[in-house]
Amino acid sequence: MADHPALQLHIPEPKHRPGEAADFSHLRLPRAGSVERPPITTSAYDMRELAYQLIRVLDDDGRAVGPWIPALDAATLRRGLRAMLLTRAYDERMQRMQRQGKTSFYMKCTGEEAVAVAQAFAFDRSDMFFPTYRQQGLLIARDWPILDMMCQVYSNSADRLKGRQLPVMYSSREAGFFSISGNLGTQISQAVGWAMASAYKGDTRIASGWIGDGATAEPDFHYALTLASVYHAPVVLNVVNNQWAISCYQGIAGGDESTFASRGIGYGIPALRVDGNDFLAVHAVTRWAAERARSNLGSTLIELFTYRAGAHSSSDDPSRYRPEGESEKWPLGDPVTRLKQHLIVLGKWSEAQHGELLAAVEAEVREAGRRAEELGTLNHGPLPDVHTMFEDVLKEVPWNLARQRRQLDEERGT
Amino acid sequence: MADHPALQLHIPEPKHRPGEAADFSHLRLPRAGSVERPPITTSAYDMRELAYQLIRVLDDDGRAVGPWIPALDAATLRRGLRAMLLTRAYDERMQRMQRQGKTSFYMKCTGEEAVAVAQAFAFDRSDMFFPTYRQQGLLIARDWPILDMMCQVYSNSADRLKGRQLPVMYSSREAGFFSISGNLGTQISQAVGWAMASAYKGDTRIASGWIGDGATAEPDFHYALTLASVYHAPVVLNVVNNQWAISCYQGIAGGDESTFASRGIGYGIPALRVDGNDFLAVHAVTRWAAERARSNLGSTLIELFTYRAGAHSSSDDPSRYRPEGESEKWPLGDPVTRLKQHLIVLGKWSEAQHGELLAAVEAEVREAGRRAEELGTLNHGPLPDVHTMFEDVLKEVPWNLARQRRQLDEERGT
Amino acid sequence: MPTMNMVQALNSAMDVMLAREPDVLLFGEDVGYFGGVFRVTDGLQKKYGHQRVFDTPIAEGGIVALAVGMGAYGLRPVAEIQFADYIYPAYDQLVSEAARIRYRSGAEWWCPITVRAPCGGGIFGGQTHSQSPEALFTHVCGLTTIMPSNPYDAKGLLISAIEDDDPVIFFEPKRLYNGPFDGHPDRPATPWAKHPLSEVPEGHYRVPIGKAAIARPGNAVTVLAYGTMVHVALAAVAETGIDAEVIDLRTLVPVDIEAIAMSVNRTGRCVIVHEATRTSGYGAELSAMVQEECFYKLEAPIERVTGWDTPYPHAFEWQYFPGPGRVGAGLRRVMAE
Amino acid sequence: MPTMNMVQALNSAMDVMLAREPDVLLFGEDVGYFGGVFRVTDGLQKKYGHQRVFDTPIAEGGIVALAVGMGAYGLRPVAEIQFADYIYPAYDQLVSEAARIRYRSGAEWWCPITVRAPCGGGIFGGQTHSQSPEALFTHVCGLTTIMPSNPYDAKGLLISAIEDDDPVIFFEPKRLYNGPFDGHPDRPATPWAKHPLSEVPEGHYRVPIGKAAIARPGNAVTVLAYGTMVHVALAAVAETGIDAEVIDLRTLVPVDIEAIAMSVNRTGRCVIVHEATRTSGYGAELSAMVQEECFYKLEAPIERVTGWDTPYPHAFEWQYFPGPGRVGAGLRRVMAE
Ligand SMILES: Cc1ncc(C[n+]2csc(CCOP(=O)(O)OP(=O)(O)O)c2C)c(N)n1
Ligand SMILES: Cc1ncc(C[n+]2csc(CCOP(=O)(O)OP(=O)(O)O)c2C)c(N)n1
Ligand SMILES: [Mg+2]
Ligand SMILES: [Mg+2]
Repeated sequence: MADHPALQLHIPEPKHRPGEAADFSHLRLPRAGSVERPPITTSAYDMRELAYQLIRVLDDDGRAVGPWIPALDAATLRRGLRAMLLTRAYDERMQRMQRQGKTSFYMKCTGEEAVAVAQAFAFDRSDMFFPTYRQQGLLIARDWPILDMMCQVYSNSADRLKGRQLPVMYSSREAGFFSISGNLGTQISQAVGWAMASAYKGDTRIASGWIGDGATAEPDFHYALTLASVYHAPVVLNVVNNQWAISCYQGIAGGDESTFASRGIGYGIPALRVDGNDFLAVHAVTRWAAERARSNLGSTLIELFTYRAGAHSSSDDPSRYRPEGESEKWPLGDPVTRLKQHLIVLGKWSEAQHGELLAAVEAEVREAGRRAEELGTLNHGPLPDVHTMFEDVLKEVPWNLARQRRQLDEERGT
Repeated sequence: MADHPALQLHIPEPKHRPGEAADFSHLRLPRAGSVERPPITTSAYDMRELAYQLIRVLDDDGRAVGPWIPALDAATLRRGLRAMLLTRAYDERMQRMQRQGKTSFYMKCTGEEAVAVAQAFAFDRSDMFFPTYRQQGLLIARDWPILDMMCQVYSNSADRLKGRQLPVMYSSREAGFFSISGNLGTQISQAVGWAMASAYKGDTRIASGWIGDGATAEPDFHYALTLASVYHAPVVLNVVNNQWAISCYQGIAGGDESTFASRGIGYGIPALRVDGNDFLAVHAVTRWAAERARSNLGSTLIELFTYRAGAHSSSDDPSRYRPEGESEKWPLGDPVTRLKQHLIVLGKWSEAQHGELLAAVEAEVREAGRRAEELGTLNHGPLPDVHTMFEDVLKEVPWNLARQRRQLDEERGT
Repeated sequence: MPTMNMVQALNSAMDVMLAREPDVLLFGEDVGYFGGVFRVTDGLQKKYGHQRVFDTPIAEGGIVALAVGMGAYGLRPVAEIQFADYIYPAYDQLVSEAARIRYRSGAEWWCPITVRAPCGGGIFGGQTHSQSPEALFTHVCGLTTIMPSNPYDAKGLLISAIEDDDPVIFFEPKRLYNGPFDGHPDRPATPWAKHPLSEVPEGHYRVPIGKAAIARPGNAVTVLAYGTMVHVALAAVAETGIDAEVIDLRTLVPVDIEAIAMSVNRTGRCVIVHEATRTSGYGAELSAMVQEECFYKLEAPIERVTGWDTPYPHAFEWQYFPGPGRVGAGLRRVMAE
Repeated sequence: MPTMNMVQALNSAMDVMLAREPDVLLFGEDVGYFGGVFRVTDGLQKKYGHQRVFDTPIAEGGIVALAVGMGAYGLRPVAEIQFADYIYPAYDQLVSEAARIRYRSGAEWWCPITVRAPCGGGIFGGQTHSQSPEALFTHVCGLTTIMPSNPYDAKGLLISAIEDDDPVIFFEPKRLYNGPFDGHPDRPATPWAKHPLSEVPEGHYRVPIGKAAIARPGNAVTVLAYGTMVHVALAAVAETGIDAEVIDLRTLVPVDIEAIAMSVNRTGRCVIVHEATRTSGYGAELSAMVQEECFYKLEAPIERVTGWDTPYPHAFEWQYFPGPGRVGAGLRRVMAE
């Protein structure tokens, strides 16, 4: 129509690019303690405004304030601090080992440790997790041996996954940690299926699934919300919004248009948005959602607002796409520092204790690392027996794989 | 945990099943004229309550009331009435012909005529439609010859689609009506792509896509909302909530938990919910959304609240899954009757004129039907030349298809 | 023994498994109250309750994702995809998840799910209600792919599939639901009742996965077929009078290579028949395997008689469908060499 | 003529097409500002603006849906799927939509889109960064499937693909991006600069779709290969000293049947090589076609040397990858018959 202006294509762009100064002043960050805490029986509709808030418990001075303060004693908080520190130390070492060529690939969760650790603490030990590759903290919080995790990263002779998976794609049935998929998103809808199975069996165990901000655009996020809504599945669905998806800022996934938490509203799923670097807030919010699920009240969507402080993976170089120093400017701070500060304010912790703890976890990582390397590294072995390659495709080895296994040996003879 | 009750699996069920009396008294239906009409520049966030309302213009007496009254003159309304009547008469005949074995399959849109017809009227003739199989009214409202549509339904010698598509899977480039897919949902995300292309080219044409309540669970609905949101695509996205998806009531798609319009909220897309049997309201709401798109303000999600008065398709028997007489109890009436009534109230129409119009459209359908049958029916032909079967897989016929075409002839010789 | 058509036999398989095994659930689009658009789950919700047999949103990917999650919990879900043509949205969950979970988790988890899908043409369903996408699954290691051709096998194989601890794609040739279609649409339909394999035990039994059946013994040429094409091949054999051995593969992967090789090594000739498009269809794999296994015994080129490399065109159902005429022509060509 | 590696050649193809044709757009995950995780679109957003080269949400199905819609409008979009392993969420839009639109609309609409995806192993990517899913596309009529093996072809074929009026699936063997990998991971990598086919014109040229190339003429046996395996086959030929003719298929569908048949009819022997899993891989179709076309000239069974029927196991990259040792063994077996 002649009387209308030409249409224009809008392509979202992050506020700042390399060469520019990082700046987060556009973020709307409610004061700690300012967001209400509705009863878990509240309907999604009635609590829909919470999807636009940001639940925070720790204030700038490290004090816990407001209605979301979780009932966590100092010992538990110290366990949380330890798990976060261990996660970080583990990440540091494995990243270094990857650089040294001992394995092919690594992914850290630096800056996001509170997400996995505080959430793990909010569930029962028998609840089931469907994580992404950036929730190694779930395993560590459940005291899963980092030695076992290292063996997976090295694809070595003690790798329970028999060298089949890319590093960090852990699996632990014992720890209630589902086999991580390299295909983004697929776990979040599976979590709903697991939760429905639990409900069908009259079990009391609930499930939880994680997905990144970027991956919310995948179908499985939509499936998870739809199915969890329709069947009132006892599942906690988590979007870890760490601002980046490899090189794409969260606006490319729609984050400039509305919060990821608000996605839940239209499916009739209660949604909470939480400061992901606030251990107490993350715990409280997750606990709220877990209680809701366990009380047959259905699913909750949680957006964990955090920041990917490191590179996407060992193959990535964020200086190519985000301003230098963006990480330091993240206004919600570092989850470890903030919990440490809180414990100190509580009078339950000191710099000296912290130094000791740090030394202890580093020693633990070093020691586990030494033992893991004895069990093998990708570059120098020993690896699992190569014949295991033909196993577990199906429960029984079918004729074609039996033949191929023989052929491998024959041809290696040539 | 021992102190928690056993979980229970919730399976949604419709309020009433065959053998029970139909009853819609649970529906919350705002009075006609009671819902505000925000300016098209309103943000999705600010107008989010509209996703839970129901925009209605025609009151029970057939009067147009409230802020959503569209600027339509009586002549246009009469054209709308005619298109709806023609759609209905066309449906009746083709369904009958299907029963007589002249084709394999048919799908009516009875009760939903206002959706397609009033919406078509709200767009420019050059705007592009990505419909489902239940928007034949779009073609009819654009004065596309029903003879051509019949030839498609008969897969006959004059079928421009060369007998390749299931009946009702129309396509008309000239009418701006995209080739209908048998795979649910796929068109709605394509509509966003088309709209982005138009924006990229600085065109003024916008796109619109349709999807059923049931099909909103498919990934393409999520893609459409995500992509339309991210790129501010000039597209109007329509969910036709006709309460049923074959045998599944809308609760199976999540409709018991929140409105389909409200799905837009979390993507930052303005959402409107409209009485789909109210020609004026449908037109007004669609026009609002079209204006928004055309003014570079991005996408709108519209839920058209209506009722599938007939069977899902000629293969379906709704008496197996929904109460008898449910259709008559639909509280929002019949779109044809309501528009007719409105025109009469306006003094621009009479029962006598209506009778004449009905007779005229029926004659038109009869005459087109006669001519279409001369051009062929599926059971008796003539059909298109069988060799066309090997064309249009690719632009040029590749060697394998050239061979197969030859083989067909050779083997028909045997 | 009762006589069942294919719909009844499949229904009976699920009935038996629902009764025996509390961890079996059925779900899919319209499978609950309505009993499925082909009535295959008819009556089962009423009998077992809507927690065990229920409707799902229209989201094939979500349906399979649910099944995968339930399988991880320990259930044995049976999911229906309303038409095989609509399985593509579930492709990622099937290929990247169901098929891989045992392997990638070092057998810590597995995926004991069955995905049923009506396939094939013959009912004027046009290009989106007629497809035979089996080759898209036979290429995916970790998936077992089955297509029965008669009520007895359908029930026994479906029970085996449900009891299997790995994911099974179970294709049901919809044209066979109500009768053993021989590819002559112009002739009166025969009901299953007249076919010996419509005698189906009421209770539990298995037909083993991975074992073919000799549908007709013969010496002149081996015909490899599955699903509807078994009946078409038998008709073509009868009409040409060629003494063909017709093998009903039943399971496509893992295929019964021994049965195939034994037969072709004996007959020296092979015709492969399927309804799916030719290029990269499962017939290609069969042809490759046969020539690998039987090269020195082959007296004529292996023939493939398949659907054309086009979508299934609505109006030309019977020109597209590889009927007895085309199979017969293939047989004659192979015998003429 | 400048020397380009595969990344540069592909980049140049898009650069040329963006410059010539305002209706060409590029998009995909990380392709915009960042220039792609393999740097294939590096610099193009800067040069052509972010309306023409942009990032998308992580939704492969949505990416292809956008392309289909844009194609219907009249643009020529080029979409990147970050890894071929992640193409499955887009499978429905590719199979049910892109591949069908011309046919089902009676050629009223068509789908001039190109979908690029890095494929194959050799970079320790594990099972979700190493797949070769080409056979899942070669079975789908309406799709053209391409896999180049060198910079010259990569550029010329990508230009042909973008200019083609039908949907093209364009697989880029990622192991070849930076050098012509011969399958010996232990030897020092050679850069493309030393390879004659790294001489790539800067401007516009086409390599025709549907035409194979003779990578090495020979008389004893025909090797059919594509992508990385062309180089591996050449290495195996050199190492075994067998006078093989190595055909680089370049286009898988529509395949250059004449070139294949002519060669095999002359050599009487055929080895087919691909990295994808064996069962129902594209090698099956090649094998079936070869025996159909060349039956009476075949002196030995056609051999397939392929990836095993397992996911690509991270630790056993080189035991999985069909390297020169395995190809050589295949060649020797075929020559021994
Ligand atoms: C289906 C699929 N598409 C693409 C990829 C490649 N990929 C791996 S991680 C990633 C970014 C994910 O971002 P986000 O979801 O925000 O998670 P984060 O890495 O920030 O934790 C992409 C695109 C993939 N693994 N799977
Ligand atoms: C991908 C896909 N899945 C399933 C079907 C089968 N099917 C056809 S129509 C239909 C119901 C659709 O309901 P809805 O979206 O509400 O549209 P309506 O028929 O009510 O207009 C189903 C399940 C299909 N065509 N495509
Ligand atoms: Mg992220
Ligand atoms: Mg509906």
